Amino acid sequence: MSETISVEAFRLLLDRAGIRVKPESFEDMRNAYTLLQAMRERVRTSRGYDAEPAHIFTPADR
Amino acid sequence: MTALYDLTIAEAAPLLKAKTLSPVELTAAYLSRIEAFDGQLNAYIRVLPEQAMAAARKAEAEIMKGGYKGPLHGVPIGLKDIYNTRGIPTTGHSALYRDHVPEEDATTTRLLAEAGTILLGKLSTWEFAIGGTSFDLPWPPARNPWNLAHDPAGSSSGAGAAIAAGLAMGSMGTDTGGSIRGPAAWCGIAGLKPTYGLVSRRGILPLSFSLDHGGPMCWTSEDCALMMDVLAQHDPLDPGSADVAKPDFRGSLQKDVKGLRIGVVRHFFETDAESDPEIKAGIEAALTTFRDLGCEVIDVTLSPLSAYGDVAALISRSEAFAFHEETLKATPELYGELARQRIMMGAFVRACDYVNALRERGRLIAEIATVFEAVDALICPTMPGVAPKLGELGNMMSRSRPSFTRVFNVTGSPALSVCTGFSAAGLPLNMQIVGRPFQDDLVLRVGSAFEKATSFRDRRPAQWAQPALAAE
Amino acid sequence: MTDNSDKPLPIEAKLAEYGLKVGPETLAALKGAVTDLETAARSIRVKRSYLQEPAHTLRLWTK
Amino acid sequence: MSAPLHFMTVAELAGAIAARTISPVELTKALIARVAALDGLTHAFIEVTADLALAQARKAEGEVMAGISRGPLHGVPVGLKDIIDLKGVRTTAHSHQLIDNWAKDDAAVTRKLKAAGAVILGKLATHEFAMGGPSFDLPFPPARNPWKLAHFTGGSSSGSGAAVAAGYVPAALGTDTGGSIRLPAAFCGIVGMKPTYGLVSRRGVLPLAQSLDHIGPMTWTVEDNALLMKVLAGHDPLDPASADRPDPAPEALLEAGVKGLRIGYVPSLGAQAEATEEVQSAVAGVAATLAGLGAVVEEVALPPLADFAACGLMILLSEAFAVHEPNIQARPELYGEILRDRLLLAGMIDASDYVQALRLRAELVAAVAQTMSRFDIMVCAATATPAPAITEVPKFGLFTKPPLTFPFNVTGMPALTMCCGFSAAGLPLSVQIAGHAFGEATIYRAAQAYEAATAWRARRPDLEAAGPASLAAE
Repeated sequence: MSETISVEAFRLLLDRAGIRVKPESFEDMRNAYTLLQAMRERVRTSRGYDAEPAHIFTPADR
Repeated sequence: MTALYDLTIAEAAPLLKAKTLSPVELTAAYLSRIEAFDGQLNAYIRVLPEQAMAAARKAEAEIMKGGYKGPLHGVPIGLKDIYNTRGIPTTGHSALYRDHVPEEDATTTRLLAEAGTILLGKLSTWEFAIGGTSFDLPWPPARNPWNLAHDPAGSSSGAGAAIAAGLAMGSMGTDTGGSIRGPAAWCGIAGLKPTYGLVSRRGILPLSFSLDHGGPMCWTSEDCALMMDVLAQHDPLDPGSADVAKPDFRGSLQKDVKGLRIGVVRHFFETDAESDPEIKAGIEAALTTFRDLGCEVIDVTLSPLSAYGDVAALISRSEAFAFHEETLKATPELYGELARQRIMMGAFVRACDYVNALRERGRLIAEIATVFEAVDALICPTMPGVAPKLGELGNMMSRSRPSFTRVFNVTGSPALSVCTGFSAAGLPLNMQIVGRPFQDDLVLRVGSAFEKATSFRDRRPAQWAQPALAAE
Repeated sequence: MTDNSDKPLPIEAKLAEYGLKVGPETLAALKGAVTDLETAARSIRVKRSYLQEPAHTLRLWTK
Repeated sequence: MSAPLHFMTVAELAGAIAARTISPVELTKALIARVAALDGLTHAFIEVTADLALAQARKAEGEVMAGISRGPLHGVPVGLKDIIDLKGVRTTAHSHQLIDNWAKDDAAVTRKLKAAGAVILGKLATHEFAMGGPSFDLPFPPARNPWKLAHFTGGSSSGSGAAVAAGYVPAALGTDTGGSIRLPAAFCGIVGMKPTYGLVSRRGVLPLAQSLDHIGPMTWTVEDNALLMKVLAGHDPLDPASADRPDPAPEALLEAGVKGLRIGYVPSLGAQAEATEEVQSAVAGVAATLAGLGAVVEEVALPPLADFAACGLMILLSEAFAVHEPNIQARPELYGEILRDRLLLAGMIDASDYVQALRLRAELVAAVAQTMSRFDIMVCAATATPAPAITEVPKFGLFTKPPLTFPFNVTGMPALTMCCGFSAAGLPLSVQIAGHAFGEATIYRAAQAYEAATAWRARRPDLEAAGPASLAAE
């Protein structure tokens, strides 16, 4: 499980995403980000090159 | 007499069928040409002489016994080295995959083998089909047969070079943003990016799953059609494969183009992206040819090129990064500089931008479908200019250089590049013919009619003409 | 709340987050290209109908 | 006739209306009056469309009297979650953002209900944009659980769950992206079905996350649910996800019984989803009952809930953020705090996370299909606990306590939740039954057999007795 992200690093990420949060939400969201990070780790498991996503592009049919 | 390597598949097939041309003789001729010329061209990463000769002998025996399988039986071909070949290394032109030996053929590899083709070898590419013309890889980049100092375009660079130089009769490329059509354009051949889902991608190293296509590259559109008759097969193992009725490609070529409505996307090459006057002149001449053939030519409007470019960039970078993230982290040194840079871009796309790109893609697909209510095919250039000098392409694909080819990876439409003549410097000119989804047969029919109405298919790169004749 | 998507990305921070190691040459090239990609992203970040769906959907059936 | 008018089921009403013993107009008036009298306690409705409903009821009544029959929904009042368009009425999504969003057209499902002769009684409370709730800083209060007013209804089709349980309407439509039909159905003790992805058109319904969004019916009984599904299912070429499939005949196997039915019983979805003992024994009771009726029940495991949750949440947040980004940049103050904070977090997900989640999704779909190949249906808990107090729902609960319903949004398989008992405190406990893609009929088959074999449908919340005092007492 990831550690809670530092205040500075979280601010940097928010900036990068173009997001400003209300001061009273900042701590809530910083903690939630840690949970998001854990989920991120979970979806990044090792898989072969040809493992495809569940959605496939379909052009309009004839 | 026409030299063996000047024969198209369509010309060779009746001779092979009639047993007047031996697959063994044909294969040997190609192998000796590869031996003689490929040191300069670098079209092949790996030549398979023994295997090819064995396959040729088998094909010959089958044909002699009356087991002729069809127009590809005994035809020597090459595969871009991202098509899996069982027991034969499939490198992606990368040090990372130098020792990658697949246990299974790609579906298309298998289909072509079953149709009786002879695999001459594996063709060079940009690293993992993304890297660009690079000199820091285990194998050198392919060169343009029309002028060795020039770029053959990529990423199916070896496939384009080999066909133009007569080092294979047919070949397979892949196309995520133009990688079949670009090399076809600069090497002066015919290359089809089929409708998304018509040709299986199973067993081809992925670059960007929702934009990746496999397709044929040959000297003529007619030859591409012969290949497509074998390649267009529903494949349950490819999640993107479409289960649609298969067109009769060869039969479709017999039909007339008279009365077809051809839309010219003039703003693409007159306002959206600066194009070479010679390319534009080639297009205008081609439109005259189409009018002479009885087609109606109309100007049409699509979204500006940059709209497609933005969507394609965001989608392809995101998807490519997902495939390569793990190895890029573990062994970055095994990638060449260009591939590393291009793949890493994917780390900088936000999820919502990717989703928005998919939403924009939906809009662009709906838009082109509307345009196709009024026309049967679209025309625009494949590339805005002729082949530049090798290494002059620049590092990164850039917003300032919009692409005519990516448009149709975004929409999934079938798109064919054909040769529209030659520049003053003797380099091939190009155009793209685009159709409705799953009307690849119509696209090839238009391309073939154009090639037959013009004489550009009679000209081969001159410098390769002499030596191999000695073998005949 | 302001739109600060015009701000340059902290590229190094993002690379570090992914554990990606790059040389100076790559980093320099990335900086230009990331700006390009950002512009691309911004250009499609337009107001759309709520109902405008992505081009991919989940398919559980075959025709 | 045992049940009072407002507690009659769709099937009972259909019979009585067809027999002309109940008038659609009288029925509609009675339900409108009931909502007026009691919904101050439950807040299930955002808007009662009384005039429109009465007009529809009169039309239906005229048709019935003229001998025209439109089937079992003819003259039957239903409610719509307020993200589903009803022409000429506001679709607010329970949000200040859309407070003046007048629907120009009916959603595809609304049109189908109208064509079947149903009377649309009004628009029902939801979580803001089907995601942010329960919230107290929105234009309308959150719905409350008719079984215990201080408790959560579950979300996001909260008004739909409350309205059916409270006897305001015999049926309502909900939408389900992570469990939003099945959770309120479970907490409110009713039947809710999330159909197969692509079975019911989503055109004209506000999206939350397009690749996970489903629309489905919420009813008091299994039979009623199948009757509605029959009307809702069908191909719509204008919904890109809509499946072009033959009629799934959801009602076809209702009376088939479960003899020989192969049931995979999933006692646990992993550590993150540990159910209370009350829930566990209730769900085990369902498996035992079905086995007693002749089904072949075998214990089976699924991939951990945490995998489904990570995958589903990455996708949900990414797609939702793409939809809301322009507004969240331009006028964030018009969102409630819960939705705003949940959405903003989504702005930090990278494209590659999303693509990786889609690849994980393909793996999970394949893994569950592999397990399901041995079974006709699967049975597991619908929720880990009965409804919590409405003030105790955490803002980021999706991360810490992912819903047990999420796996079937990820796989797109149909899944139903229904009441299987009551907690010591008198709150409903619920089971979840999932089936093969387009196997709705088989789910209804098992659910109907269970419902018929048990007496849970005899118990109803007693709102008249509750009164405002009960709110204060909790």
